[in-house]
Amino acid sequence: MAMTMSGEQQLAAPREKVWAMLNDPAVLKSCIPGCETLDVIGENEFMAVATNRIGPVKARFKGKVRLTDLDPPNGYKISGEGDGGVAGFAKGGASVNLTDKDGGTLLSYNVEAQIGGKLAQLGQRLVNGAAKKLADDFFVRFAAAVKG
Amino acid sequence: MTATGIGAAVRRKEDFRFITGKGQYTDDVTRPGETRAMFVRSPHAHAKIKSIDTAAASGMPGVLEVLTGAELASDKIGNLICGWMINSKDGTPMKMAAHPALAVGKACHVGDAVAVVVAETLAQAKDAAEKVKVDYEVLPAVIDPAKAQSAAAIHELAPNNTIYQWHLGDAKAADAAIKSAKHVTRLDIVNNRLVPNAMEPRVAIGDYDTGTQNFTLWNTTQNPHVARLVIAAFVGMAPEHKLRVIAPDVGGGFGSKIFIYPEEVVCLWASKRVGRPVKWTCDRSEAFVTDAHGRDHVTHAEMAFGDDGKITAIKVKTVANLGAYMSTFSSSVPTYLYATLLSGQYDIPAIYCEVDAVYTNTVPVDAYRGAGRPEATFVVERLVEVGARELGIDPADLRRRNFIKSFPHQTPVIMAYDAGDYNASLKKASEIADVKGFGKRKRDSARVGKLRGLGYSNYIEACGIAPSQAVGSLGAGVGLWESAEVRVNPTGSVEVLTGCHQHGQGHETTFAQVVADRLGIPIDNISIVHGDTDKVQFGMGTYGSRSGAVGISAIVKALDKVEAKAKKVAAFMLEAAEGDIEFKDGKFTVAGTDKAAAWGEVTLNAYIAHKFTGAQLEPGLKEGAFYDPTNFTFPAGCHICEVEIDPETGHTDIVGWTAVDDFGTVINPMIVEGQVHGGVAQGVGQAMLENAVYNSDGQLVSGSFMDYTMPRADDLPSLKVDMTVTKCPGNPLGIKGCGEAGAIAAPAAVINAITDAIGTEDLAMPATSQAVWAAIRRVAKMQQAAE
Amino acid sequence: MPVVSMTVNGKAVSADVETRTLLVQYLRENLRLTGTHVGCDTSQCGCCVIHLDGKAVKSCTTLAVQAEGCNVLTIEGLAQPDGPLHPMQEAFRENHGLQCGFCTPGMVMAAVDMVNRKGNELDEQTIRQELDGNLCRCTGYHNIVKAIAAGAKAMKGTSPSA
Amino acid sequence: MYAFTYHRPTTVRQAANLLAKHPEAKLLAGGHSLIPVMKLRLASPSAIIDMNHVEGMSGVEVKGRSVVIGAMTRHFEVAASQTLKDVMPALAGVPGSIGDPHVRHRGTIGGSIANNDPNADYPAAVLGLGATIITNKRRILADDFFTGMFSTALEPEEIITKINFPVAKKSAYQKFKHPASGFALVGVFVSKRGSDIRVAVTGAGSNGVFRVPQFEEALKKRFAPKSIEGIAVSPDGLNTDIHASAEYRAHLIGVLAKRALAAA
Repeated sequence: MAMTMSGEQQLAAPREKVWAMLNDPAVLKSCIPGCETLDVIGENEFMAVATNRIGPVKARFKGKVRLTDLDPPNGYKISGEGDGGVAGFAKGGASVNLTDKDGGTLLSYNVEAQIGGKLAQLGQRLVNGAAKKLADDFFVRFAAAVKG
Repeated sequence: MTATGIGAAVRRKEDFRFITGKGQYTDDVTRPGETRAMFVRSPHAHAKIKSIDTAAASGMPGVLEVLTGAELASDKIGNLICGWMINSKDGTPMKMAAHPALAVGKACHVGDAVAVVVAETLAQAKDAAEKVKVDYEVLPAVIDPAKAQSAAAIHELAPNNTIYQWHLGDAKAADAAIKSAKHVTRLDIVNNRLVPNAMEPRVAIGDYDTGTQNFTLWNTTQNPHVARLVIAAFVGMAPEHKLRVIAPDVGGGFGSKIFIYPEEVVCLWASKRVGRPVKWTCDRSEAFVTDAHGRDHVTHAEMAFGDDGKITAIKVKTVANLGAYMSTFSSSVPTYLYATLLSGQYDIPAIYCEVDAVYTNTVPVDAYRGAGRPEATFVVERLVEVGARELGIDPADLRRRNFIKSFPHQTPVIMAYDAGDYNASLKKASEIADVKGFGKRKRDSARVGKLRGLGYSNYIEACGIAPSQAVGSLGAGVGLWESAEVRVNPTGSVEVLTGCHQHGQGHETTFAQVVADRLGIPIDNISIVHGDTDKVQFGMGTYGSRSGAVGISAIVKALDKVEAKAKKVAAFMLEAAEGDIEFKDGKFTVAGTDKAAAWGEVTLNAYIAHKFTGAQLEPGLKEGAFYDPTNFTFPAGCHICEVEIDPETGHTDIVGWTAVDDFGTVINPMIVEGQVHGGVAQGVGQAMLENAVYNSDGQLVSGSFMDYTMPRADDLPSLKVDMTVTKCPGNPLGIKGCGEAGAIAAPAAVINAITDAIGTEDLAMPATSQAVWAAIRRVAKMQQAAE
Repeated sequence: MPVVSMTVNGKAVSADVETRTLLVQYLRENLRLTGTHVGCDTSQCGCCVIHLDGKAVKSCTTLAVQAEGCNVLTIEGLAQPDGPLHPMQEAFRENHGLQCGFCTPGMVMAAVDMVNRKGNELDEQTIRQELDGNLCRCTGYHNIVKAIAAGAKAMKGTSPSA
Repeated sequence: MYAFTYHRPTTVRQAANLLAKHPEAKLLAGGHSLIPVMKLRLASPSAIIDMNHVEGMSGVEVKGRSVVIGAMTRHFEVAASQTLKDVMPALAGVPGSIGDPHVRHRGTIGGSIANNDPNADYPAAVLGLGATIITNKRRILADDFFTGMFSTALEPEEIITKINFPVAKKSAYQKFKHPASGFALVGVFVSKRGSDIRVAVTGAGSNGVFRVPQFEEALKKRFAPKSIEGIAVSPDGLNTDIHASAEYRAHLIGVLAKRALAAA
């Protein structure tokens, strides 16, 4: 049961600029919640380490982030999978779409997330909310980055 | 009836140690030089294991060994097996996939053991387990049993994930009856998957003696001898005589501790490898993804009715989810323990049942309290109840019209019921539950905005499994007799060795009551010995409500022999003919005289052997017996549940519970009532609270007590428990068995009551507040649409 | 490793323990008081209930170091050594309030605490509600409820600490 | 559990200094959220700062038109406080429904509020009464304090010392229990203090506790169940899990709010 979420952000910047930022590893690093490192390991492929805290729970995920289905400057899919060690694993992806709107750009996204292992087994009460929070965090930070 | 004899509510002898904290459970056992094991488990439901890197873990402090399936294979440790052969309709045998104790090549469910770390301390083992690096390639997971047969095969040998396609009964007769029926009731039923959750998590200690080369396994098991047999003969750990299995106090089983689990095998094996005892204690979160689950059926069922509400046929198609591997007895549960009970308490001329068992990427499913019989009862009792509502006949009346009234009764599905009086239990239960006053109570509830409903469940079960020859012909890999040995000491005290195992049932008391009753000696002079393969010669363990009907029968048989021998001794002592010796109330007398000898005098004489020669009589007083039953036993009864529902929230309160059961002869009514209470609680749990929920990725999302709703004190009412008695003609004391009745009866009673209250049959288990609320809303919407 | 000192069942005990040692581990493994059980890892089941300074707590959710200087009472210390059983223990036996016995020590300790807080006359509803922190899989609670009501009455006049 | 260092301060200042010194430290109050996740190795604090021996952090006091509760006051103490029962029984009732008796013997109000579990009871009372959270550094209004699931306005070295609840003229809490965990599947706290009308909901929102402005607006006319009849709460943004859908939670908010209003 993948968790699905969607949302949108109205950005006061042209589509090309938003697109460029979506492809900028430094911007991505600053937007991925808890991201400690994001190293380029191939074309549109990164190795990332992120630490996330949900209440008393703290999990450090290591894994790959990929950009696929690139359709400049209209959108792409950003996906990642992280091994959280004893906590389990997390996988997720977001389809990002950019459209011109009100002189700026409307960024809309559909997120799918999956978690497994201990977090999935023990955190049922909280995982949907946590996944939503992390997804929202990413795009809120991105909006802030666009704003500058 | 004496104060401690058969029928007396004797307080339990075993309780003193439990209430003072002196019970000895497996985790309380510590072996000198003990090491601790921690398993590395798959977080994926289905994944190829590309590689396992144990180097980092091996170098961690305190680590003695890190083992994987590769070492298991190279040490030629065999696979775990399912011991009950089921053949498909077409005659092909069931497709049993290899089940290594540590996964080889791929992991097939979340929690599948992939490696084990053995270290000096548990904390060190846990620290190191985190360093074992497993490279997985995740494969698509098959989770939904209803879709398993159209998914890619998990195990190559089982195309369409189908283990067997089995059937029982007469399809043509059932179809014909349905075709010509006045009315047919049809239901789609999901029998929800449950996690047994005995309060004591499983524990295993493997202890290899390098001197004698003997293995000892301390284990939380319901059947130590079967564990030894399987681990010796199939897993090949050691010859049977070099393996001792000890099951000390066991904190509940409910079926889940019958099976032979990977961890037991691994602890034994690892102990030999490290040369020290290896202990594994299961965490609760580990138990959720390793202990065999229960139930998990998807069923379509039809019941045909003829004139006057007479049931003419029942036809059932079930898909049974057996999980990722076939557990020890899993194949028998949805077949011979299920379809054979589909006649319920009713005279039904035509029955046909098809069962497809499937693999999925979930924890193995096996017997859980009732095992197949709760599923059967749920099908029958829902069909009868819904049928009555559809036909506009009072549900109790419809049942009465269809009850089997003469015995023995041969059903169309193997079972021959030997004795019962179903109307008696329905009548008594209806009186105790004040069914007559229900209408008024319903109106009173309505006045405060509440809905009220009443539901019956007239269950039958087949217990005391069973004649060995019969189960052998049905595919069982073992006989299901029981053994007993009665050792009488020179001073007259008695030790009874039984192959049954107690894990809450109170055998130390009830078995002693039977002996006290028979020998006329104080109950405190009797010890019941069990749970150690070095002490008891062989036995089949405790499950399926068999300890009374089969285990006690073996003791009675041994007591017969003891009495016969003691009479011989008494004859020599009293200088009388053996045939003139009478034994009553612990005293031997010579008929027609005042010559007498007390029990203790005779037992002493049996051992000092001064009154007879070895040629005349062997000294000593110790007799053994093996008892093989002649039939299953058939406990039955009527449970009535009354609920009150808050329609605004769906919150449902059970406001009344009446159970009237016929267990045949009752040794200790206090203990029997306790068994009913516990069974009902588990049945109510299934009906309203408990659900093992997998998401589509195969993650168990109700994997802790935070999400898997265990029944609490406040979820249950005070229960009214009563009995009727028809003795079982098949065993010496007339015992039928009581351990599973509540769990078998309860789910249908609850759902029948709730659906009665809310006016729709469209309600799946567990009927949580949300589910009941949603069902009420559906009814309201349909009513709105109709207007 | 810090030294932890406390009084357990009336006896002063002291040991070096790792800070991460749970009180239940300390009781079971160091002191070999194995009557206190572990039935879950999410603080739900109540098998591990003991009294810490006279109040029922879950010893699986308490660090041993937190019990420094405290008075701990476990099932093993409820009755006086060689003395009669505590009335609550007796009530559990008399009313068949246990089957497999695994939850029983926690149940009994919770029951005594319940009486300490709520008095000797406990109705069924109160007992059921107050048993929220203790799971039993065997008894269906029916006889536990009866046992606690009877034990509560029988405790009249006994000292509140035990 | 992973290894950690253990500290036992006796003053708030010492505790704050320890927090400053150990950035990966956690404060230990009742421990019933923290210790279970540490046991499961889902948390790995480098240091535990045990607040249970800090002086002067415990107790329930009525001061004028306020009730002041020390952060380390345990749930059972709050529930048992006769003074509180006299002035505001609804607040006294809240901790009585948290966890179970054993949890209530350890759990504290400060710990519960600082943790801000989205299913916890106390946040509903704090927000539903418009309380003020007092820390070693400042006073924070409830409306500013809860910033999302498990997050609060607390800064890294900030420690809650007490909570000041204004006494409401009318108040009540209604809770529908999560069937397994006993947390609030939905909990609704309502209060009226002069023109300040509050309806706070816990358990239902993925961002934690929140207020229901459309109810509050409607209740300004009359603080009674009838006033909110026919006003639906949208399920959008509410939690869905295996126990309750967003739709069911939205429905329960309405039902519980009415019941709370009837009880207030």
